[in-house]
Amino acid sequence: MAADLVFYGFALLTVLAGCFVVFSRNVVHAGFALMFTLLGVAGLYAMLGADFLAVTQTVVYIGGILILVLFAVMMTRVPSQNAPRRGLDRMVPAGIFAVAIFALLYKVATGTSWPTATPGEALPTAKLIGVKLMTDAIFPFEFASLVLLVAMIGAAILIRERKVLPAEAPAEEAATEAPADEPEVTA
Amino acid sequence: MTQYLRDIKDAVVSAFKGMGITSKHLAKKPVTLQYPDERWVLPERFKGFIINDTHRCDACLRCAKVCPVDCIYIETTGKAKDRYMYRYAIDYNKCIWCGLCVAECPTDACQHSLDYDHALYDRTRLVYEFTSPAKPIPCHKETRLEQGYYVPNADEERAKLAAKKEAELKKAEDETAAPDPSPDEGKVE
Amino acid sequence: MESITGLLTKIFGDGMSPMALLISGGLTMALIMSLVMAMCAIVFTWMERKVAGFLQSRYGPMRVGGFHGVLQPVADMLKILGKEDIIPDEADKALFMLSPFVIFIGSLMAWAAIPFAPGFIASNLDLGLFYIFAVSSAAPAGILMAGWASNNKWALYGAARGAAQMVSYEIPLALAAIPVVMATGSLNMNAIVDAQGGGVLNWYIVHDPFLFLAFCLYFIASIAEVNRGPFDMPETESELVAGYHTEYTGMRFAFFFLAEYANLFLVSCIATAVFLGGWHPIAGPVFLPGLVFLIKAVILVFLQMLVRWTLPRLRVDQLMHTCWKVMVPLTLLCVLGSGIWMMVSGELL
Amino acid sequence: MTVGLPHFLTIGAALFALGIFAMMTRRNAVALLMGVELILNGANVNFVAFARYVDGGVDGHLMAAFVIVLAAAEAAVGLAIVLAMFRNFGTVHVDTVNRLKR
Amino acid sequence: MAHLPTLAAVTTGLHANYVTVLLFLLFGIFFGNLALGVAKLVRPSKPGGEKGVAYECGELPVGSSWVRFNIRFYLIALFFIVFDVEVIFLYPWAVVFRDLFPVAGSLVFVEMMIFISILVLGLAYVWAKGDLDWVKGLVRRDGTEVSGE
Amino acid sequence: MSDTTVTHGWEHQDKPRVQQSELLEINMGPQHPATHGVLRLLVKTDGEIVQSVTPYLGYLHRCAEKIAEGCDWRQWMVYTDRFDYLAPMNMNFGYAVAVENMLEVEVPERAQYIRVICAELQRIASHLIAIGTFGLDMGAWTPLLYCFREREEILNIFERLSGGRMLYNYFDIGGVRFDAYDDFAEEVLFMVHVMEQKIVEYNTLLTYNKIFIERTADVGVIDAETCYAYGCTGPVLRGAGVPFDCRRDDPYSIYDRFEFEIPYGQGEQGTVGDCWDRYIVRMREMSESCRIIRQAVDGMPEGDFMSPDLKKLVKVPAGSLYTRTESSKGEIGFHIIADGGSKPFRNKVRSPSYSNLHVIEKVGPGMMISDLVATVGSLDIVLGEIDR
Amino acid sequence: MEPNAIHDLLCAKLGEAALEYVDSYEKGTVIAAAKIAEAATLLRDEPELHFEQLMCLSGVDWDGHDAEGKGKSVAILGYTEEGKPELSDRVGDGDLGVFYACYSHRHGHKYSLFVRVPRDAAEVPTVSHLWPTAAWHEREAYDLVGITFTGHPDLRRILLEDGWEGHPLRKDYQMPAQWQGVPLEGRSYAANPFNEADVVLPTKPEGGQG
Amino acid sequence: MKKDYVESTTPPEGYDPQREQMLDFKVEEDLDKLCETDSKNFILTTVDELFNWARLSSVWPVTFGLACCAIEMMAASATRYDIDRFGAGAFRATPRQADLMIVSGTVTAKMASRLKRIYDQMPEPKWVVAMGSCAIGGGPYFKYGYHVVKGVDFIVPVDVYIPGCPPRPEVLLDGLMRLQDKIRGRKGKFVQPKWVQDYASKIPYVKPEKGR
Ligand code: SF4
Ligand code: SF4
Ligand code: SF4
Repeated sequence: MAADLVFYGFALLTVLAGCFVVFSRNVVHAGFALMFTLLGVAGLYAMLGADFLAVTQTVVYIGGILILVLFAVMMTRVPSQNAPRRGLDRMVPAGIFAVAIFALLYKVATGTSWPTATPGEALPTAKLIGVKLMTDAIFPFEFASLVLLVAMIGAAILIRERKVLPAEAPAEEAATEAPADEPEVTA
Repeated sequence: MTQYLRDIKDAVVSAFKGMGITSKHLAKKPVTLQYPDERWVLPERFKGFIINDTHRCDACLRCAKVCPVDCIYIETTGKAKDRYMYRYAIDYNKCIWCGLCVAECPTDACQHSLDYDHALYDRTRLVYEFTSPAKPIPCHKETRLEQGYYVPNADEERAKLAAKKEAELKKAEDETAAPDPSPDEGKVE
Repeated sequence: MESITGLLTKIFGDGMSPMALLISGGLTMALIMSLVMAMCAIVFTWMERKVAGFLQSRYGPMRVGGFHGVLQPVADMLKILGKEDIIPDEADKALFMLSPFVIFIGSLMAWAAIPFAPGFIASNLDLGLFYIFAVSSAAPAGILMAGWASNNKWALYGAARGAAQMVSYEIPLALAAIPVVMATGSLNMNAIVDAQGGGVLNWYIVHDPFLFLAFCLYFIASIAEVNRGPFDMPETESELVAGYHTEYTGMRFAFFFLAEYANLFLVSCIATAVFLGGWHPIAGPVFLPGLVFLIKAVILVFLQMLVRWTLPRLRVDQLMHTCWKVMVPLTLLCVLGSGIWMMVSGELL
Repeated sequence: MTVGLPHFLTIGAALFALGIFAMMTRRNAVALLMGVELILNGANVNFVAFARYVDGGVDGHLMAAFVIVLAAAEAAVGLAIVLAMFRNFGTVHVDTVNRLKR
Repeated sequence: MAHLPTLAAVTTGLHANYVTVLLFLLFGIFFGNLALGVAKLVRPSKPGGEKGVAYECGELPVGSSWVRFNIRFYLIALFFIVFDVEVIFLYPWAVVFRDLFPVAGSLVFVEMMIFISILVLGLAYVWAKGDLDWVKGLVRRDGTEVSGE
Repeated sequence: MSDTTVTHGWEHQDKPRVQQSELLEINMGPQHPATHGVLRLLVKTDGEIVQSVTPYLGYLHRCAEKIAEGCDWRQWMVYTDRFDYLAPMNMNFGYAVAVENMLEVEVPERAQYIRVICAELQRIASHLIAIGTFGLDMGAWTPLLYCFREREEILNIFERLSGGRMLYNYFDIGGVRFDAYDDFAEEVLFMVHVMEQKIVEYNTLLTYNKIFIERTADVGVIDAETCYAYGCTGPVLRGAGVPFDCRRDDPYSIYDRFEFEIPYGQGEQGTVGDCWDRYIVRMREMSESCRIIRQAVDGMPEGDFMSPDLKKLVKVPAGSLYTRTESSKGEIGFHIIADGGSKPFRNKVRSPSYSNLHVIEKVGPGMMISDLVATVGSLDIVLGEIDR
Repeated sequence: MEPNAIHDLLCAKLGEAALEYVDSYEKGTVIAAAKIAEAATLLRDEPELHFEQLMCLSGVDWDGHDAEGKGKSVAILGYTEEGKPELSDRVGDGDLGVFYACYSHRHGHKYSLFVRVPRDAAEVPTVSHLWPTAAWHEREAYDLVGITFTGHPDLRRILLEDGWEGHPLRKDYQMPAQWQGVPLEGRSYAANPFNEADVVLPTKPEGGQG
Repeated sequence: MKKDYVESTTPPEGYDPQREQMLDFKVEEDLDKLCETDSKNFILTTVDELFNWARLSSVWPVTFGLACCAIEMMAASATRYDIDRFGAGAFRATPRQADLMIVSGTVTAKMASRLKRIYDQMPEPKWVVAMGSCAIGGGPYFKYGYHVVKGVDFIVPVDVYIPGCPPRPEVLLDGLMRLQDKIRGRKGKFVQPKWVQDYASKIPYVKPEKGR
């Protein structure tokens, strides 16, 4: 059925781009791959009838977080061209662990007989969410704003440029010696 | 705070004033000259391509000497009365249309034309030959008079020449004309 | 979309399955919208050059295609089609090729929710307005991609500036539309336009003073959002050569070009639909709705051009200053003010 | 088999596993944060899928929305930390930073 | 204005609209490739010389342009994302404002105002701290700092 | 990471703080819209902030000083045209005055008046371009085109006068090449009248536009001390609040007969010596030029336009003299060494833009890129006279 | 202050180094090359002189002139009409010179300094620390005339590219044929397409108005 | 004093149109030589014609000003002459999007390599116009110009030469039309020009009151 095809399309986009995020050695490429993953996820949301979430996903992730990540990548780039391959010593256990988790979750997902109700007509969710937000979820809602406030202030404090004179900057020495073995950078 | 508000006000007001001025121009007729369809009537002194009216030129070489970029090529052959200019070329590759040659030319042979719009495909064409060896230009005043070329104050000169000839004829029958003072041959840069 | 599906049904009879109808209708609509985008680029480049010309007391294109150079943009497009395609040696090739697509598709998708006339909307999304903002927020990513991939310093600067500018101005842009949503109670574009029917006094721009302010702010923010006028930071000719598309040639450049003019029209269309009553004429019954809509939008485009060719450009920090210290507080004020207005005026009851 | 809940859950699981893998192998702090984003998205997919197939309401959506908020906050702060780290240590390589701290 | 029966009724509800969106996406990809394909047919290609060199006003570029960029841009993106999320919550609220007002009175407005004001507090904070000023430390001749206005 | 190749200037400024971001070396130029010609600025930036600027000149070095040694005194006049091709009359004027000073010839009255009118019209034309391109640097296209429109009118007058549209070769040693044409005075007065109208228009359109003020006020502040040290002259010096003008303070030709103000920067919108001040100085100078032109047209006598007691081939007595005049860009000095021959021995041109540009090395660091563009624009450089 | 007074002051302060007073068009003092920086400092810092602006600094090649400045200029080399560089094996002689023109905004007076240095040891102390503007003028003099300014912070060529051969404003400079592959030779289109032999002289008077 | 300007299709009285066209540079011959058309099949020719039309109608120059001539180039793009009428007004700051390089001014040894690089960076098809004596052949700097390249055609292939120092903006427009001819492969149609007299008063300024 056409809907299945669409699902598989999105699923493929999501997972493939996700793999790219994980395996690409170029952080910038990984960042842009993330964009496609998130786009795929947004598509899945839309398929699941969560239109508001799908659009939100696009706005926040593609419009926001992705830009943030890309800027961060651009700001932390260290000019070293020969990024060494990630060692197998780390890849293997991580791979095993990840596969195990996936297997477990897969088992649970397919094995359990969920009390599924046949999904009915997908309805526009904006109003429902709005009502929920203003009534039941009012505290998480206000709390979210607090979280955002704290995050903003915290982040602003964290990255505010401090006036450090070059002579007394301990960071300088570190900065000069560290970049030598930076593994994952844009090539 | 007042400063903040005033800034906003200023920005808006000045933007509107500016837009007022620009939008006024929408209604006006543009000043553009639509060149190939319209062209100026050029002023008297306009410095266009230098042209040489070879009929008037007597190869005195003054223009070539005064030209700051040495772009006038004059070549002559022969001496004295037999001095003929067989080449007068201007290299528009180099000419800067300064008008010094025009100012210098005693016979007004060298002039600014009103011609200015020539774009070319081939730069060699820009060395413009005004003469052809088939029709060399006499340089000596007498020859010019004889052959009917332009000489300043032609009538006077002709009279003078006639008088001189007569005198010569009268004075002596044995020897012929004295050496001519006109410059020697060859191209001058 | 309904008009299209209606047409399709008329042509193919009722025998079409709903799915086939949907897909064919959607594709037709997509085609139409792509053509609209192309037309935007064509019409508005011409218009821009003519407007700029007359503003500067000259003519602008005159000779191509007879009357006042009407075929000028066509020639431009054809020529661009035939230009060599250069990918710089040092560029990040994949991203370099991808980025025009991201920008173009982001722009195209936004057109899906623009109501040109009753029933003439590709996708009557319940979240229409929000959706438009969402898909157009892909543009900064595309710009960043272009700038980064070019491996050109000017492009990088342009991209960084552009991305920062566009994300910043998304906030006032989105906030300025909120009073309208409050007044309508829906994000659906059709519903928003419908709510403004019945004469100029029902348009949201004159709904209350705060909405008028919101419209002005929206207009300014939209200029910034499409990187034009006094806010053309990412492409500042006199500073950054050509900004993020410095290295782009031929067709790839054309996509940026296309998207720029399409976005120009897009924001005007949104403003028309949201503030200026969409297809509703100033007074009287709905008459040639599409035309009314277009006229309004084109007037807005014209205004944007007037602004662009009059004002000097802001500096990047002033741009941010304007956004965060002027636009954002004012738009929040609009939300607040028009909320209170609605409550006090009693129209909510 | 028509697409149903398990399919979505599988995608969620895959995203989650990929995220875990990224977090375990990536040493670049920014990439690490990308891994976190993947994990959060995996969880979100599950939320929404359950909301659709099991609950039928929008609670799951709301939950996912809050997760998105948290993700935004997390990205903001996390990346700020990364930048601060970079300023202090000149690298975003977490192992190097670890070594330098000592 | 009466509408024709919407497509949503014809097909599967909400999804129909998103199918159109998806079609737009696919068509966009198709259209883009088509244009590039056509261009490929007609355009010349003559690589060589210094054609591939990055354009830097005629000079050869010095070093890569992939450098670490100034932190300012990050700050902007940071504020953006926070406010973006705020806007996202404002939208559902704005949608239901009209419906909820008769029920809940101005409470619904007040709730939202609390939400906004908390964030405005954040804005005020960063404003006061000067984080919104693009350039800090532009030193004027007389030694006073100029905030980037 | 900070830079060490800066020769002068900012050693005493605050050293940049710890750089989180890398310095990006950008070549602004030789082909860049902001450099007004083929100037190359090697800019090192940290994000948007400029850390150092190094100008590289010579992309338009046309060997004019060498050529001087190969051609005679009069012929070199055509090369002076090509120094500041936006103000050739002023260049001509400077050279003519310099040679005449050494020849000690009397220039006829009428020629003096024509010269002053031309020089002042040319100053207006040059300032028009200066403010127009400055506006363009700020992103305002339209004023530039208006400026060009008015400039065309001035060029028309020049064309009728000298036959040349842009490079005139009109001044000659000992006078001018042609007499003023019949309705010269009328046309000039009309032009002045138009200009006065237009200045008001430009003020509304550009000068007092808020964005423009924001972009230029407090930007690129060059104070008087720096100006002296770096030899800045002209509107740059006057913009720094020093009312110095060769026309009044070191008068040549007949400038001492005219009444005119010398506008100088007063920091109306910001600090004294910022870009806006330099800009407004030019704007006001145009009005002052209009004033001078009116007086000159009124006082223009009949008579010769060329000194009669000058031979065709000029020979300048041996000696050396530095003569300066006020061009639109500042003090154009001709240092002439003659050895009694018909050719100059050494003509050194001290061009105003050369010194004015130098100051960018000092004021550039610490600016934003846009400000750098604004500052370079406000210096109003012409590469023809920098590189000669 | 009057020029003579300035000269006297310079003599008093510098002693031997102030060589002679120049009183032609330009009033000034010839200074011994080694002492020029001192003289400049004096001009700038002495309160009653206060020459805060250096108007001009030019390098001169006195080729063909003797130490007193007597002599005739020599013809310089250029490109021929065909665009080929003219060649000559003449080597220049005569000194190199530097000229400084100063102006005081405070007092409104001008003064000049002259320096002559031998051609083979053309070294002059820099004054760029006194007047920063001198930095570029000195670079130009170095570039075009080939005078080395000792103590200059950044003595590179300014107008020509690094590595250019020779100093163009020297009288014996030979024009280059190319520079790093860029041809600087001309191409002559001026060659006569006609042959003198082709000239057909008129045999009889031709028509035409007088 | 200020008459309204006069337009007529014939030059005004007392004005010698012969003086306007005195030199014959044989441009047409050169064009014929350049454009020896080979016979193609009809469709290809039509497509070619179409693309050639597009190319000649939209020649975007790169903003490449070198010296004095650049000012005339600007003047040509400014109000009075408005090169945009030909569709060539879209000056691109980057060579990547340009079709035409107007070498307007003196090419020096230092600039030559940069010029070449910028030319290289332009995408095909591309054209070069040499504007002014300097760009054509060294111009006034031929004899002693140790730093001046005597003709830009040493560096890049030139399509059209525009003599003058500086050429009037009209000549640049003429050069552009010659270039269009070259792209088109034949001469464009010629329209008898109008002659515009009293060109100082085309602008509708407010006229000064009597006496002033
Ligand atoms: S100066 Fe006049 S007459 Fe003499 S050669 Fe030249 S054109 Fe002929
Ligand atoms: S106009 Fe000037 S450059 Fe041209 S030929 Fe005459 S003197 Fe020589
Ligand atoms: S041809 Fe003349 S106007 Fe053009 S650049 Fe050369 S000298 Fe200047």
